[in-house]
Amino acid sequence: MQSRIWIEGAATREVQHMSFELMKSLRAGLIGGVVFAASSFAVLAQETLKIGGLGPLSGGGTSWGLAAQRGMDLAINDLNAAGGITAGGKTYKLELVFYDDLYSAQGGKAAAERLVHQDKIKYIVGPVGSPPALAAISVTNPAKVIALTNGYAPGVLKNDTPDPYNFRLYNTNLEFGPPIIKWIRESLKDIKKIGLLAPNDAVGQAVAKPLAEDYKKEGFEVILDFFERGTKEFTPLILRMMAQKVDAFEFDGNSPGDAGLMLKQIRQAGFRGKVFQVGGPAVDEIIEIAGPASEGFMTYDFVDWDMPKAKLLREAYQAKYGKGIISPFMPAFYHGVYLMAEAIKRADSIETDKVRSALENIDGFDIGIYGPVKWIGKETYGVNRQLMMQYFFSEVKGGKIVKIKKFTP
Amino acid sequence: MTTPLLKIEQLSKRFGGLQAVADLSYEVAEREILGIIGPNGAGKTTAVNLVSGVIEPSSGRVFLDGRDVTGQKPHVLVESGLVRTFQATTVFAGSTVRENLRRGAFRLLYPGFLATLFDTPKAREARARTVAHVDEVMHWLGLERFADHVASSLPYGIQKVLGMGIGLAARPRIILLDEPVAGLSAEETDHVRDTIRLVRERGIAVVVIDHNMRFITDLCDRVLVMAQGRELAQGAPRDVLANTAVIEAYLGKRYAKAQR
Amino acid sequence: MLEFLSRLEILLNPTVLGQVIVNGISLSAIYILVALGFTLLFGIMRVVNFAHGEFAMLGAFAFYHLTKDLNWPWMIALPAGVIGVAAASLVLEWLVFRWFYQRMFESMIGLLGLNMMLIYGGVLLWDTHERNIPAASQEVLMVGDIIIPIDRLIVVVIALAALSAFYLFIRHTRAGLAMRAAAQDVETAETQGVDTRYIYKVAFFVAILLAALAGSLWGQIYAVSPHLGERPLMMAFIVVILGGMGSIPGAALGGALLGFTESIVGTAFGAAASAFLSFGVVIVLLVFRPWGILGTPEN
Amino acid sequence: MTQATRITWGVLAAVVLVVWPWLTDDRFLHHVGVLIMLTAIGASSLHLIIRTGHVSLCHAAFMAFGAYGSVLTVMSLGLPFPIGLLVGTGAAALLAATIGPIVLRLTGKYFVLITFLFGEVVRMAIVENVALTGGSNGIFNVPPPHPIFLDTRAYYYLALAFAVFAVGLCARILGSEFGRAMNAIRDGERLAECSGVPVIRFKVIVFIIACALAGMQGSLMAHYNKVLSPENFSGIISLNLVVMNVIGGMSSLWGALIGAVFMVMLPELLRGYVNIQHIIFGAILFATMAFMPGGIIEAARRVKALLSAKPDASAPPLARAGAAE
Repeated sequence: MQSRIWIEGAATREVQHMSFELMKSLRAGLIGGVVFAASSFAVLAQETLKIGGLGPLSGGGTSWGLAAQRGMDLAINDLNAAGGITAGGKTYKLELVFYDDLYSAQGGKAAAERLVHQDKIKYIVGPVGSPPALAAISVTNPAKVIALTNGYAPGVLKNDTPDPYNFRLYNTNLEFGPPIIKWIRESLKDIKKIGLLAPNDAVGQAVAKPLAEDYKKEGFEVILDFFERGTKEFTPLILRMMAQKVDAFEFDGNSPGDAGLMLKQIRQAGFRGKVFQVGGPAVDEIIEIAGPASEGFMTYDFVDWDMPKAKLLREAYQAKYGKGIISPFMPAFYHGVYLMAEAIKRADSIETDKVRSALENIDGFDIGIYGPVKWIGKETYGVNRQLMMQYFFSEVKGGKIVKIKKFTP
Repeated sequence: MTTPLLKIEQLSKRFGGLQAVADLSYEVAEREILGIIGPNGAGKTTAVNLVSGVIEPSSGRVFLDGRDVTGQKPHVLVESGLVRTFQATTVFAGSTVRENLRRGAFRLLYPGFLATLFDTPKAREARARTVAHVDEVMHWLGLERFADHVASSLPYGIQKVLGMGIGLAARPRIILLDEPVAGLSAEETDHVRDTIRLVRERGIAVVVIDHNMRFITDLCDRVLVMAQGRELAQGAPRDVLANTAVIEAYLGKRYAKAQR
Repeated sequence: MLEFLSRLEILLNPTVLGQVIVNGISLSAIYILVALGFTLLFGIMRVVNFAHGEFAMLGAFAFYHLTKDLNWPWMIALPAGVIGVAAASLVLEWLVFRWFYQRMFESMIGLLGLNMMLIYGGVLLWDTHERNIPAASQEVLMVGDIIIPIDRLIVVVIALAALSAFYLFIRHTRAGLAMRAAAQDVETAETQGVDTRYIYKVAFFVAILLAALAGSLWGQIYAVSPHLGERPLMMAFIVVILGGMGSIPGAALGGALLGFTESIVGTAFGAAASAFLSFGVVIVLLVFRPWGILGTPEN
Repeated sequence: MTQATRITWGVLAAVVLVVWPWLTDDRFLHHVGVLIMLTAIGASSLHLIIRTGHVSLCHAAFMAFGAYGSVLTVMSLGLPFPIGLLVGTGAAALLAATIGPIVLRLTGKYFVLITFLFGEVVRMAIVENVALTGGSNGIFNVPPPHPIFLDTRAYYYLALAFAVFAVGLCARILGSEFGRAMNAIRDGERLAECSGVPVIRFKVIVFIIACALAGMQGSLMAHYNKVLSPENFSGIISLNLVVMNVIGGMSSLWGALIGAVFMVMLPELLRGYVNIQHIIFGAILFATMAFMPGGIIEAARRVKALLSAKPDASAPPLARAGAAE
């Protein structure tokens, strides 16, 4: 049973910060009562440009939403520290307004309605998942609001909207799947049969079937099994696959926590073959859960923490939010804010029509996290609104993630 | 001889291994008061439940006015003129006396779902009739002065009378009373007894269950004595009281011997 | 039908069968632990504890912090954490639970509120990502072709030990006897001189103890997060209904049934089938025998 | 209240409901208005079931039947929205007629449980049936009932009309002799049956009507959101509807309506307190059930009783102070 009980919910970042501070102090000392602190309002000399953010802040997807919110928050701090952004002769300080999308269509719509129509926000990064993304763009597009969404469902880009204002923030498995699978076929030659385990939630269902098709196209035999989300005991499913003599397991579409558990249980069940995931890049969390069982695990990955800006970002994150695991949504949403800011600067205007065309022509933009990025997607979705950046196939060696193959767009 | 109003034939009920009621047979004529008496656990309440359709008998037959009504649901039996009261939950505790009786008069009141939804003339007419009928029942049972009192606030004895009133509001031909005087004072018991006599005067037959010997013998035309689910004796109160088996069941074997 | 039989064939493989059984036992043991406390609270206080899973969560976090931050060996950390959580929870008994004794409906909704408070309090305190309690042992035991992770084996042994201790407690101690009397009929127990307020506290302590232990073991073999309690709660609820609400042997039987169903059906037919089947069976059972397999009907 | 003041209040309420969207151009407020109207349909229809003494935890499953029935009729068969709405409502009613006679024999916690499980089974069936329902990702690009309803203000009036119909129907049923029988069933099922009320049949009728209204709400919600996915019909949504009734007060239809307004507005009022918001909400649930199980309605009644119990001004000040305690 999920414990979300809202028809809709909302958040602003101040309180998230506050609660985070609270968390730290609680962790440090005795558990006291809940302390309410009024957030102080800075006196603003410049004009303010609000940037909207959407992601789940309650329920099972909370860690994704928090990562998105923190990434955006760090980006806005960095941009403001650098003097804000200048467009049309005015300098704007950025301000984040982040709402909970509940990871559902209804929540996504409600949150988007509020951002667009009450807060009059023109630039949104998010939502994180397909159902809220699909609902949110039905609000943002008619209002000519630019939205950089996530959400793997092709419909986020491929739909009947005549004049869309939404883009997708990073690669989906339609982009990175085929090249990596081709590489697997060429490099890991003794793998013939692959067992694919995915949850029957929105992510799993959107990801697993196309992925299975991609594997089949490369000549692999695939066994696909969906499980009810919330399952923690995967051993029966693993045994079933092992009895069918799979050579490798594939985890894409699972939350990192579940993937870590599966990895642990696969090794405990005595499976010695390869385990990998073409997608779902949160390797740190998988290693945390699976422990020593994660050795040799291979994964898709799109953040190169060795890049100069990425290193700084990681330090800034740890200084502010502690040394916990960093979800890849954090740099992705950080990057999204920068993308939006760059487009506004280049358009030299805050009119969304102009910003949209500037954004469309942003190919080659590089802030030092991903290397240069570009828009693709004409063949797949009919529009060039799918961001494409470098990505990797990595392997866990000695508890560390080691890149074994780099793919550049 | 006319057909009896209520006729029970060889009624039996088993709960798992327990024989709650076995081969029970009796008849009730129009305007008759039949008492069913027996020690605790004799199966008296089960006997009422079986007849009123609250539980289904394992075997045996129930005839109402010559018609086989075995196993019919309580609300169907109400349509045929058989109502009952309960030992514990006799009234709708949170409602007024008037409301209690109006609920009891459901059979007269309810004109069908659509009719009540649209408040058709038929529905209005039914309502007017019920209001009059409820007033009449209150008058008859002496409940008028409590009309707007909440049932749970009334003295226990009045609640028992109200419980009967709920049954009588449905205009029955026979009413089954399950321990109507349990827990009442002697004075209240007499009041209930008089009320039951009033009911009979209205032409309604009564089956009354109790273990209060004095109350039953005072009131009833005939008495049926039960023990361990079976009939022990049946007949006029005086004859039954003289029956050795009954004395044994009630007062113990030793007492019966001493009397002999 | 052929498809059906061919799927069952998997179970004939001795390696698979052995593992299915080991899994069935460990799943059953955890379900029983959670369900026992749940059914105890219901049986004695008529409280439907929808916050039960969160005590498992608290137990898991206590175990996590003691092993990971304080580096206590798990053999000390486990009992210390579990008893600590159960003792600390007596505050909640005083603040929250006592208002709901003998008020079934109110307890359902009110404790759902407590459930939310605990989960989101946990999110504030611990963030949402999942954590891992280091395995007690990485080794596996080979019995013929059957592979048994030692980690799992330890969990099974602890769970069985706790269940036996619980059995002895309920059968052979004065408090246990009083609890059984109270579970049958509170009013009668009271007239017989049972101090119900005391019994409620003991029952609450024991129930939370079992939940916290189940949570710790759950966290040990799976993972720890503020949302940990949701699944155990649902399972406990189903187990208890299956076995009969308030019935202790019923909880044991229900837990074993559900654990083995999940293991066997999950292996032969996949997870979705296993979920549909357990729900379907419980629905059918509710229709025909709402008081559960070993419960008694209420009037 | 006299007949005249009652009518005055009614007219005033009607005017406010119709006019307020024109007092603001904030589309978000209009959106909240739509949500309140649609939620009121669900809450008041569930209230009907609760009034027969059954707390159903699968109301969202019937909303799902309404939503998918309607959307599939419109999108796959190409039929107009009114037919979709009818099909959706009918599908929900049919489902209720099928399971009602079975589940309504159970009472109390058993009913709560079986409906919870049933709701889960429906949700799982939607998730598994990817070909028909789009699985977890659901169906998107759902067309509005008519292009003019792309405007939120227009949709508000559509939702208002249906809400008035649904709430009016519920109020009418509760106020009729049928409602009297429902109260009798709730207060004493066996006694009601022995007074001639066909208990099961009446419960099934109530269940069918309530679930059909839930289906109607589901259909309207889907065509408003333009996206539908199983998340919108999970047990949490059903639970929300129960909570609305509980917080508002289960003794009267007003409770359901107040609860609906409260539950839609509360997150807005607490905006910004994301996780703390859930904690506060949990605390409200706990406090309501522990100390005020009659909900807001009962609280209001008590306050009113307290006010009317105020002694008249001629009483000595000390006595007045005492009475206010």
